[in-house]
Amino acid sequence: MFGLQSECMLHVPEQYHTLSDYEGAQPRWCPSCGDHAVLTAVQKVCREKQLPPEKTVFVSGIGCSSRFPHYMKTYGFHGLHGRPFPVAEGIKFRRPDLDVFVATGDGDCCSIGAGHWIHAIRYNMNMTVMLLDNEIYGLTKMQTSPTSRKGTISNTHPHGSILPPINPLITTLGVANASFVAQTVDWNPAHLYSTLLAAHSHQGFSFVRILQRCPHFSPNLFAEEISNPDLTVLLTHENGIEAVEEVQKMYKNSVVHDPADMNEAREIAQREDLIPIGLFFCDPSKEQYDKYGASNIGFSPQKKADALNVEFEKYAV
Amino acid sequence: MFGLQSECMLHVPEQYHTLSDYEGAQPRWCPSCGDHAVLTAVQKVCREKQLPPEKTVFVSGIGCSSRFPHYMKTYGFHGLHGRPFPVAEGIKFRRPDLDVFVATGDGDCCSIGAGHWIHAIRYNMNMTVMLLDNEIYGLTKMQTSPTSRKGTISNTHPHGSILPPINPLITTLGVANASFVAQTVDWNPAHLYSTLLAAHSHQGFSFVRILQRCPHFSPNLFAEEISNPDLTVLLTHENGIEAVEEVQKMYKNSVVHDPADMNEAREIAQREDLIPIGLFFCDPSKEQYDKYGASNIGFSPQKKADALNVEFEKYAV
Amino acid sequence: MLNANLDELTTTDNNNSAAEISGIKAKPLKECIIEIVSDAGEGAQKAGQSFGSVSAKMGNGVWTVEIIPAEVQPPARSRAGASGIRIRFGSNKITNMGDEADLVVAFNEQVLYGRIEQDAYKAGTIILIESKWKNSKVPEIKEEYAQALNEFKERGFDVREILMEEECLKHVDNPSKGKNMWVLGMLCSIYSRDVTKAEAQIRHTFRRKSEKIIESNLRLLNAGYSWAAENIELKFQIGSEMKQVPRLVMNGNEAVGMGVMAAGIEVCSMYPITPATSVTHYLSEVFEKSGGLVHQAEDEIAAIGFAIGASYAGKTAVTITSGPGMALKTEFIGLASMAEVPLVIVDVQRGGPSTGLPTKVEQGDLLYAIFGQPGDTPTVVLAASTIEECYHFVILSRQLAEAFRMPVILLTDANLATGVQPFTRPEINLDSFSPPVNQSPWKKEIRPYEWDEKTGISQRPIPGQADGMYVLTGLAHDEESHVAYDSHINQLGCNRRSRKMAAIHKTLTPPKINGDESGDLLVVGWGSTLGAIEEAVSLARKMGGSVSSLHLRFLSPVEPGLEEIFKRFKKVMTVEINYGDEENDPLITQENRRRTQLSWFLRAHTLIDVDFLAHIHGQPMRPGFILQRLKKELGL
Amino acid sequence: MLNANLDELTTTDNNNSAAEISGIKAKPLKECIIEIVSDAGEGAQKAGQSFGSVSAKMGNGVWTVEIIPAEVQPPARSRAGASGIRIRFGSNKITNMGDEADLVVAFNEQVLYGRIEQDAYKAGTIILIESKWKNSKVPEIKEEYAQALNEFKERGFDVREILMEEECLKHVDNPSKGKNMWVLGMLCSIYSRDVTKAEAQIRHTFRRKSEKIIESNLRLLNAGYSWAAENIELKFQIGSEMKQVPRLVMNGNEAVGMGVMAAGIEVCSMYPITPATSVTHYLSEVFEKSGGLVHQAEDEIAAIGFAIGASYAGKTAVTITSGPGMALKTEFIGLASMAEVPLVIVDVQRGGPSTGLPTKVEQGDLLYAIFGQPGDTPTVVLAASTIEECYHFVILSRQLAEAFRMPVILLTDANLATGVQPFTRPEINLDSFSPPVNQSPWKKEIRPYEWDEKTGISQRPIPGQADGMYVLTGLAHDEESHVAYDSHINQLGCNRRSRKMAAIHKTLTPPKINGDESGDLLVVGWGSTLGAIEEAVSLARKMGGSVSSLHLRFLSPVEPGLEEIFKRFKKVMTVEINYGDEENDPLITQENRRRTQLSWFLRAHTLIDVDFLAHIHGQPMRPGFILQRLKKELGL
Ligand SMILES: Cc1ncc(C[n+]2csc(CCOP(=O)(O)OP(=O)(O)O)c2C)c(N)n1
Ligand SMILES: Cc1ncc(C[n+]2csc(CCOP(=O)(O)OP(=O)(O)O)c2C)c(N)n1
Ligand code: SF4
Ligand code: SF4
Ligand SMILES: [Mg+2]
Ligand SMILES: [Mg+2]
Repeated sequence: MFGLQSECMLHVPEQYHTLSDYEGAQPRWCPSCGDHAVLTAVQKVCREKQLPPEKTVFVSGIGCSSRFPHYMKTYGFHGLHGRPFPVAEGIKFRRPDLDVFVATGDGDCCSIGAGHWIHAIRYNMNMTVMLLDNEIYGLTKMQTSPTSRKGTISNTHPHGSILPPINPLITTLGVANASFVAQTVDWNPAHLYSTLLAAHSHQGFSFVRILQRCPHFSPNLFAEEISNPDLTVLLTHENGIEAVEEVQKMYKNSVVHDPADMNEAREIAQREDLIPIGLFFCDPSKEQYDKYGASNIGFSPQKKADALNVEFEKYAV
Repeated sequence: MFGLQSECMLHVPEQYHTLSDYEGAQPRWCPSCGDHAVLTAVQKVCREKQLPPEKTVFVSGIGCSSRFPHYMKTYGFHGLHGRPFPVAEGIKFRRPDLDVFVATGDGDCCSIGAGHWIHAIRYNMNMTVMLLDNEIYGLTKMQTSPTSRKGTISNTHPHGSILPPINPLITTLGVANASFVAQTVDWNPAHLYSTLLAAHSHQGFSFVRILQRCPHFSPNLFAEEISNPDLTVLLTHENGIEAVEEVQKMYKNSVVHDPADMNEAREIAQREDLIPIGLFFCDPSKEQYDKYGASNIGFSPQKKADALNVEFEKYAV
Repeated sequence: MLNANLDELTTTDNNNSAAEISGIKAKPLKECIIEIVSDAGEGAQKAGQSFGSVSAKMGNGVWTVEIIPAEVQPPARSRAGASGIRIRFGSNKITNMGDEADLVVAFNEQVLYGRIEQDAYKAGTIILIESKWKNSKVPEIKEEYAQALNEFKERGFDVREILMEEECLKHVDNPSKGKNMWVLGMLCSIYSRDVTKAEAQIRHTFRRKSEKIIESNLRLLNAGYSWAAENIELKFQIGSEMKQVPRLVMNGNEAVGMGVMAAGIEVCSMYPITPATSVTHYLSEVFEKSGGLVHQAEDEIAAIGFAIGASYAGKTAVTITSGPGMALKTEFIGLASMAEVPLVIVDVQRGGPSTGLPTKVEQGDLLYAIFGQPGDTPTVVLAASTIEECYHFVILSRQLAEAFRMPVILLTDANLATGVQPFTRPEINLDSFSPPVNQSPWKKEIRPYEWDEKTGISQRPIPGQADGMYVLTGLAHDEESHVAYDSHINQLGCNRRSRKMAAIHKTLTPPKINGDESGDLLVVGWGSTLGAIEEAVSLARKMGGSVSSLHLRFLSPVEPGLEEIFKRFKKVMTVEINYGDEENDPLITQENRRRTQLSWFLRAHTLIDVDFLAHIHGQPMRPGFILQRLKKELGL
Repeated sequence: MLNANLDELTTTDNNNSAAEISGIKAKPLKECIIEIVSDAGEGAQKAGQSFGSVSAKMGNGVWTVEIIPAEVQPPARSRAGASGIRIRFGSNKITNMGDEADLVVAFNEQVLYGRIEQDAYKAGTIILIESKWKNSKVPEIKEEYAQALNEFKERGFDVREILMEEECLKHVDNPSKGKNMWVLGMLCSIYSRDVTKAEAQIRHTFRRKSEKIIESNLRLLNAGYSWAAENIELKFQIGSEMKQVPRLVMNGNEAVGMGVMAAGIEVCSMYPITPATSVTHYLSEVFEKSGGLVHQAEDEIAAIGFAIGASYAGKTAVTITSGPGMALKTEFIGLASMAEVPLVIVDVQRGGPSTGLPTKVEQGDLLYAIFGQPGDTPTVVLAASTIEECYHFVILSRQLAEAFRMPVILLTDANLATGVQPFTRPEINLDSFSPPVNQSPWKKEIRPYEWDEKTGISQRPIPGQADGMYVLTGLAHDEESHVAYDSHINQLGCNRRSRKMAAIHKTLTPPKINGDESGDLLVVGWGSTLGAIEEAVSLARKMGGSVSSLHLRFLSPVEPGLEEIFKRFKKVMTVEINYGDEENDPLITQENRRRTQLSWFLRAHTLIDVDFLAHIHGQPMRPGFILQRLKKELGL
């Protein structure tokens, strides 16, 4: 144990960070994998916000998408399959000074990680969560995921999957204390960027489901939606995702949705005819568990010793 | 391995079952625990439906509420904390002839079991699920549960709990393929009974949240609601829980709610002013995973051998 | 740092001679075991704890242990419902709950049966029993009571009937609420306790209650005291022969909780599970004040993941659980070992396997702690043998976890968890409260796993340190923490992580031997059986037996010198609360005999034929049980 | 039961003499190791598998093993991207992948480097390399290629440049799609393979593709064949000396999958994890037809819980996983043992600890399987050593699980999972398909755990059986399955569950010794190292070494007679793909040396000083690696 400097009040040199300051190892995703676009957007958000790389932590589970931290030049935690949330919570709990991002996959988050996901929503700690939803298990080579559409042909369901998919948006909206729920797509860099920027700016658990292409295992999954922007509906509102002109031009279907309206958010999320993108719900007033975590940090050794002494007194004979 | 009789097509003697045919060990819950009322109601449902005790299985996790199977005279599986659902699913998967009930607690289901809960809803297997929600950990002596109201004083939060509670109804309603969601209370035996009867009659995953008193650890929890029936709102509908006169007389507040209306169901479930009881949502047309499980049972040994031989051929050199 | 109470303590009447109370000469005793048993909720434990504290304050050695009913919600007046407390106290240090009790106060006859089934009493044990039952209006009860009393007498117990409730009614309206304090008063009289200390204790216990309640309890205390002085001819005196130093008295779980604070830990992440939870109940009350917080996670997996996250981020963390909770932590313990995240894991062992015996003691997690991982996962495992060690070993665990950058599993058990014992008030070391890593700027050229070739030790950067950035991973990785599947890198990483164990081993010294350095029999133990083993060994030695014992605190790496020590004894035998096949069980041979965990471990370690004495009764080891076997082994 | 293919097999030209093809005399070989290496996705594995099948059909012994790139999505032309296949084949049975290859076909020079780093080749190894790179328009590539070729020659490889793609272009438009088949043709020529068998194999492999694709592949096959016949002076002939019996050829995971069907199992519950998942890919295709279903659960905990539920309900069940998945199953395995639910658990071991080396081989789950549980949890652990055993041991596991009403862990590993080997076509036994319990009426007086005093065995009722009703629990329980915390009941239950292990032990026979019954050195192995160990031992014996080996299939309970056998040898040593400290590592002493899992286990079991030879290279054990150590030990 050391005693030189403490309580994580570290000196951060002031300097302007360029994109390359956030670029870690060479990504090893398949060439046209949707994850690349997300990585680029995130790096831009970091630059835009000028996040100090050493104060930024990317946490993930296991999966193609969970390789994310390796490709950032920040701190990273590439942990266990399904468990990014508890780790991210522990990191954030007593370190209000850190910017925490979570990169997770549909298997990682919605299957093995489902319990932690539900509870992470409820804890509502300040972190930016990207669900890279390719509706398949990528890393383990094409098994059905909870978000795979019914009838999906996969290695575990060669005759077609049995059940309708979980809708991660509605599930998230169904958990008490949800505070930020958005959806975007990997193939629209502008919307992707604005959404992640908004998510990062939100104080609380910002959950962004990103529809992500896995050309390797489901080459045609979003082909129709990509070729026909009319299959997408853009949610707009003054409190929503910032309206970029090019995005608005692209998507002719749009609805004005107030992200304060939970009931409408759920109704829109339920739609199966079109892909809704934008901000579904946002309430910055929700209880934040990380505020509790930060409530008593930085006690001096003497203060701790005094508290212990008070306890000794109670048990002294 | 034996070969006498097989495929679980067992001879069930025809006889009329009385209540005592369903009564197992002497319950060891605290004298005025709400679990007693649930047990009684369930035993009545069994009698009403004349369930063959040997074809009925009660599955639970760990907790006061999970002691349930011991007090039934049927088959029972008192398993691991948080894991009643996977076990119940495994039991039901290839045994369409069995009637499966799950008794679980708010910790068992909504905390450690949350991931399985979400997926059990989605599997939508035909079983009757009773969430005995006392908003506290009973067996381990009064710790905060995910359904404990914010500010609850417990042994793990002696200064009051931090977060708003999970609402198990909304969470369940948020999971794709949910097919039956109801709420009732332990202190109204008539409504409790009708609700469980309806749940049991539904084909699919019938989820019933039962507000359950734990006088031992939270004596005043529902005191107000019990003394003042106006704090309860009764959901009525021709497709809802059967309207018993005494129940209708008791609860002056009632709303007609069509259990086919998911959006309204969520809105009602969200209410915090009153306790809504009745059927929130019901859709018997949802995909049932147990039907898949039962799709190829009962093959003769010869048929199995033939299939294996076909495989051998493919790999023969 | 000392307080008023301690001044009181140091002026304690240290005299050992028989005192004279109410005219009867008190018989001096070296030590004594008493019990109070009742239905759950009748306050027996509160009375016993107060009695223990008073005795501790009078300079006695004390060990109290709760009697927990087998059933969660047992019916009244049932054998399975026996609830209460045992207090063993004496003029010297007391290290275990002992064998049969000398005296028991029973609130009904059925709970006594429950304790008789546990062999809690012997012929001659004095039974002070509430006799209101003989006047019961329920004929069955009357009958049961009468029958039981006959049986007790036949068993040779010294039965004395007392109308306790009737006595209480003379002083309060509702005797069911305060009978326990009346009993406390009675016991104070019988054992010549300082009644002003008992009064102070009551004031302390009920400090959050109204003055009215305190008054009523004090009234009953004094009533019980006077009644006994006048109506019971039993009078004993237990003096103190111990050096009077400032002491604390608490149970093992409180000691762990205090250890967590003393270790400078900031995050305690848990999910409730018996018998570990009370550590966190305690911490939930007071941790905030020393700059820490308890996190109740959604399950045990999340609890350890959270702690690992906190530790990765430079915050000291502990996770606390018991058997089934340990099972769930398996995967994350592997990650902590692989990615070298310092972490303290406290396992308050209970009876297994599976959900098993949630409230009862066992030592069944030893091999799980050492080997319970897919792949090679170096992990430090230590075990506390006393309540005092519960405190100190948490501090040690943190130090090891950080110095060697790895998970440390600290094993305690249900016996330590609920046992209460005074121990020397520890010094507080301000150094313990330092943050885990030097947070001055990280040198760019140092890699995140810059393994020292000899010791495997490396320094770790934490988020916030510029130039220290790395991506932690549970995949095979090189010194840069880059994922690497090359043969030699995997070999290197495993090797470096393993070397840390050798480095720790080098810092350890051989265990001290209790008794002669060589002889006929060596008894080896670990954990909460220490007191019982040493007591049995010293009794056997007094009987002329050539027997010694040693007790292990470090199980992984195990303390050095064992083979050499074992060779000096004709036979080596462990004593464990664990399962092992008996030699003469049907079908059992030397070859297929499934051995207890420690004996099995020591066989591999020393290649010496280590035998064992074991049970899994869910009960602490008793000195008498051990002595019986020692006598057999030694031909005494 | 025999089919056309088999008739073909039995009429195979069994002659061993050198054949004459295209004028060059084919050199007869006893056996041979070849590799095809390429970037991922270039079809090397398909070509190699076809080559292996053709060789098996020609009556050869064959072992093929996939070369899996270290990276998931490696860039093209990179060392880490080496992907492909090794085929070892010979006139006798082949049991492992061998040492250095004799010949390799490489699609670029960088992947060859990747293999060189793995010591895949020796001086003299023939390298047939695609030489289009020397004409590359990218100067770096040209340069890299030239430089590599020089280096290869310096290393003594026999390098031959071939413009493979150019040759293919003569027959198809897009050579990148069919080059692998051209290579297959070339190899068929070099090794005198029956080209009509190769054609049949191509038709089979592409049976779901269009006739056009099949035609194009056949064209390339024949083109490669003719080209080689005319342009390469290498010609070898490998005859068959094996008894021609009907055989199946598959990898270990397919064998497990078929074993599941052959065992009459009805439910396979899983969560995807490498390298176990492909078992369930296979089953997902075909299980339905034999009356079973695969359930993909939400996680590994649910997967085992589901299987336990199914088994409780009288349906035979298996759950299949690998390291991290095993970690998650810990708690439920404890329940299955405690509540005596028959269950087969297949663990396809991969490199650990933690997420470790997901695609690579290790034997690191041994002690976890035996001891990885809080509390005493008797569990049967067996290990398959060959692909054939992967099949048969699933059946055996089911039988044991049911006869003894307990969980059985079957260990295989990544080497068996992806290795391909022909084995005797098994007999199908209709009895295997019986339901697990006699479902005639249950006798009321029989309790749900009516433990046989001697063997611990009891019969179990299943839901549906009137009068058999009971409530299963993981809490301590008596024979009625009633929760009971009494000391003697807990002792009794643990004892009865333990006795089943002694009962199983009694049914086992001592392992067969490969070599003399006594001597200087005994090598002990388990699992997939069998072939390599026996090959090395027989080589050492031919060199005059006094060495034998034995291989364990049952690890818990372990096979009888070991101590007695070990004593007949001067030294005993395990061979394992596991971590162990080297004797001469810094700080390491005999005392603190962390030993490999099997050697450690055997020390405790026999009290004999068992040494080890081990690595954790993520690679199968090679006979040459073992031989080297044997020579040292035996002074050869
Ligand atoms: C405990 C455990 N179980 C299973 C696995 C195997 N595994 C790795 S990634 C993965 C799923 C990946 O799917 P997803 O989360 O959707 O990520 P993607 O690869 O599609 O980005 C699985 C099952 C594991 N590593 N650990
Ligand atoms: C793996 C594991 N973790 C923790 C426990 C301890 N435990 C038993 S019951 C329980 C919670 C009980 O609360 P709830 O589910 O609400 O049931 P209740 O007792 O209130 O009916 C806990 C934490 C356990 N048995 N196993
Ligand atoms: S497999 Fe799919 S998800 Fe994974 S890297 Fe390739 S394209 Fe992306
Ligand atoms: S503690 Fe609460 S939930 Fe448990 S039995 Fe008693 S009243 Fe019921
Ligand atoms: Mg995915
Ligand atoms: Mg509860």
